[in-house]
Amino acid sequence: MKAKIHVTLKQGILDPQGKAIEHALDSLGFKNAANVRVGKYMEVDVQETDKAKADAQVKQMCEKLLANTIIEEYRYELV
Amino acid sequence: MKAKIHVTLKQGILDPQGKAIEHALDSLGFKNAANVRVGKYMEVDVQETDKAKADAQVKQMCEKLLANTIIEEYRYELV
Amino acid sequence: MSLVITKELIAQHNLTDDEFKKIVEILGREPNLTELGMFSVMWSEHCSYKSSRVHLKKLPTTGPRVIQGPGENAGVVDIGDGLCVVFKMESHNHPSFIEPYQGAATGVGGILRDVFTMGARPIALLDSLRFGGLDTAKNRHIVKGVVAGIAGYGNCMGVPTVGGEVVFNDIYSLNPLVNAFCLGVAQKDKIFLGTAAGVGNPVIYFGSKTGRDGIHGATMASDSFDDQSEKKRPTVQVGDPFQEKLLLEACLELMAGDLLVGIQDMGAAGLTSSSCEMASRAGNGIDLDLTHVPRREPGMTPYELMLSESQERMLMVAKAGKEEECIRICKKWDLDVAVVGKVTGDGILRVFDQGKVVAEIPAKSLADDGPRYERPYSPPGYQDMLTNLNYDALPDVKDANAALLALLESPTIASKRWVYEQYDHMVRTNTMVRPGSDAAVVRIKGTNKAVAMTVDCNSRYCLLNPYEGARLAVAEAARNLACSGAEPIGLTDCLNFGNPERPDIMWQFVMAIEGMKDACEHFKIPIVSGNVSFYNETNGLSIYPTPMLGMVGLIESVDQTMTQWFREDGDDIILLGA
Amino acid sequence: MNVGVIVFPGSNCDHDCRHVFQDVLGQSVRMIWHKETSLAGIDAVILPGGFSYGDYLRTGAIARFSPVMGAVKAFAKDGGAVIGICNGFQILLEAGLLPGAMLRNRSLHFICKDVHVKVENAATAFTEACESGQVLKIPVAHADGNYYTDPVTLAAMQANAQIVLRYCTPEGKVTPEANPNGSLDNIAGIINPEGNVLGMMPHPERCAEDVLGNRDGKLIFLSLLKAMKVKV
Ligand SMILES: Nc1ncnc2c1ncn2[C@@H]1O[C@H](COP(=O)(O)OP(=O)(O)O)[C@@H](O)[C@H]1O
Repeated sequence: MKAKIHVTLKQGILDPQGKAIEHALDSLGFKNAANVRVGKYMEVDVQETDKAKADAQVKQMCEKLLANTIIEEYRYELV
Repeated sequence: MKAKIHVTLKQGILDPQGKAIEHALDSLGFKNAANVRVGKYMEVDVQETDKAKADAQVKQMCEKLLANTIIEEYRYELV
Repeated sequence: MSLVITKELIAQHNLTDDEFKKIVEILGREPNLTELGMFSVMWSEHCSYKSSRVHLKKLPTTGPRVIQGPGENAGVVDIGDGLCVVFKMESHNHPSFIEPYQGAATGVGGILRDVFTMGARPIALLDSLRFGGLDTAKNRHIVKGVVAGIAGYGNCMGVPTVGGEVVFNDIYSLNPLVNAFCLGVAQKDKIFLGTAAGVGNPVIYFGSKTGRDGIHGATMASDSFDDQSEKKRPTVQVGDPFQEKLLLEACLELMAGDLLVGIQDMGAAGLTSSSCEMASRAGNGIDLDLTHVPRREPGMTPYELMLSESQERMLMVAKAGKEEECIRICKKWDLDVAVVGKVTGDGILRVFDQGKVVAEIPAKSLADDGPRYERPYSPPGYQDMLTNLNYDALPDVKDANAALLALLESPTIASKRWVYEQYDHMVRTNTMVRPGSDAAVVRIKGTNKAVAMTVDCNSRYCLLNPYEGARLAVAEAARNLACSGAEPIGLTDCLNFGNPERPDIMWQFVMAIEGMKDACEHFKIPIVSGNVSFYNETNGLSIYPTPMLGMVGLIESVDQTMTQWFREDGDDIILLGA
Repeated sequence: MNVGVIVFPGSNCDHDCRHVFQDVLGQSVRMIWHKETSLAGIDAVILPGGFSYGDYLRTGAIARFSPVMGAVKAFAKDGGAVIGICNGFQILLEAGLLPGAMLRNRSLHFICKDVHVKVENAATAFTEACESGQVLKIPVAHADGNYYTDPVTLAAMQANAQIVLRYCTPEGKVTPEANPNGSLDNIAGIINPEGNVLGMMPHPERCAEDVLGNRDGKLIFLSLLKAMKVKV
């Protein structure tokens, strides 16, 4: 199974990268682009056929390593 | 409208981050995790109600700024 | 797979008909595709110096301090106390134009490897950059990417980037220059060379896995290439400085033991160049078995494996019986490692894949018997006009204050703080004089000495008069060192020019060499390493001749170190010189 | 004193820390490979700067799982002195030995330059050789030094005097302009509530000798020696 994982900064935490991109888009003439948020997208192959097991594993990966839950939140899907 | 944009490395391009994470997952005991690839995930509010127009704009943003099309590819959806 | 080597295929490999004939003569038969690929990279201008070698020979390369001159991965100069400095400069111009961040990053990676393969720990980087004007978004994109790429790689490696140069001129818009200089320190009796001595010794691959990065001639047709070739074969190499940091530490640990006979990094032309050059230097051959080469992707052909330019890889020849120890050290540093061959006595680089011989070429023919050209040269048509410029016809400056301000505002003269603050220029705690003065000064721990380093070239002078321009560049570099309290002890160069097949460009090159030669002889400063980068032109427009120099000076006692700034109110100011 | 300098893959200020303790301060130093699991005989632990695991994913995120970190945690729990500098600070945060997290610098760039920091708490094992309010000039070199924590934790740290160093002007004013990276409350260095674990972004080991033109950083190390009752 493949896990598709999104890790994004929590609401309310300033996103300097997003701000910079927003600014750059603006100066490129994209005046109607706003609220840019930048996060990470990861794909991981999980060699596990049991969906529930795979799910539990991916959740653990996220909690332990892939996201820092002080500043980030995560979500994932398994396909 | 909100654009949800995924930027990922093209096939065959070295992904040092993915490699390091794979290694870390392995030593954390996630032995069945493989082929980790890391990309970016961005959300942009596009103040535009016409879907076709918004689409054209986001495509341009990706081509011009958000993706480095020499080594990266992108996809997006508008919601 | 039998494949007819067509004229088209030969041309796609950038080989001339005569060069191909010479290959057939050497082999006594037609090459197969893998062999053709190997010859094409080794006989390329980049690897063979075919247009420059006859002229480079004129440069003074010896001196009482010189331990190793040109021809190895880097030059080596004695600094006393049983220590030596190892340094070199290298260009990464074209890759940096295509992908500024990765191009510049991998340029830094390459020059670092050149230095640490010799057994030296790198202690300083400098970078010399040429860009088009900042008024276009494209140029700004290149500037940002290149600076971030140099920072990204050097900072992560923990080697300080202590100085450099940035010049803006529209002539570099379509062909920016990214030249990186690296200096390392080693014990004098612990220098490692790229040699495959000792028949029977194991040949060991270590570092990153091999992928399809930067394979030369990606557009080529053959039965194993299909419509998707272009997509499958990215020519852009991505650097992994973390991997290189591990490679550095592993190398130094390997070298500290009594394990190695020779070692070389896989730069341009990867496995091909490292194996044939090491074999050729020792007068030996190598049997190389591709079956064991660590790879990133399935289905790679011998052609791809031999030509891949994947970064952060090395080849070492170990003492027989020491392979286990070598493998243990590589594994400690989480590197891929595999015994991929052994040294043979017959002088042949013989490549096997899955039990079959896929290439069989005399190592020396690949590495050293490439073509040499005495290309015709003559001054360009506009040279007379440049020589006879009438400076008196220029208008007088009316408002000197305004003129000064305008000068100070120009990006070439303005502060480069935006650049060097992105570089870690203090890591390793040796940096005595940081960016901002005439030369960077770095102390040598364990001694009372320091080395000063500078990179210089005024390419406008070189356009006006390549001979004088090059001479002046040597003099400027020497002055920058002298003003820092150092005595110049050695020089490396990175000669950036246009297309050498054009007589006017060749003329610029030959004149610049003459100028460097005369100045180096005058100052008694040997050139111990260097690099030539030709074909710096786009749409027929060549860059200005840019023979970049990296000069190294020795400060015998750290308290003699000087900086360029005024120190205190009331100090006298004295103008020296003519 | 026996100082242990932890070497993670990608650490690159490990030699610098050894140099300061060994060659400048005359202490004995053991380089501790990240796969070791014992800190026996060590009096103080340094987590040096660098790019452990290439800073991939997040700074410090992978290093925190190195085998040695179990021993470091136990050492800290027993009251042992631990200093994390730059990447070492980032690792301490990820490991939960100090509160908070690092975000990208406000400018998004790597920044290497001298900054000024104010000693806000001179009554710690890492600052007792300084005067309260003293301004130190120490270089920073990082891309992720923009410290963040939630308001509750911040208030607690303020109340406990856990904020040890704050970015300031050369005159000692804590202003937004003096903040090089956007760090919350101009935080440059913090300690844990027990006072035995310090994390700081500036590099004191880079300015502890006259030959480098600045000795302000030495005060941090001298403080530690003083706290450990070591004569130099
Ligand atoms: N690309 C660079 N990398 C690092 N330092 C640089 C770079 N460019 C310029 N510098 C530093 O900025 C200072 C001024 O450089 P430059 O403008 O070339 O002055 P000069 O004309 O005195 O050589 C020098 O000390 C130099 O080392």
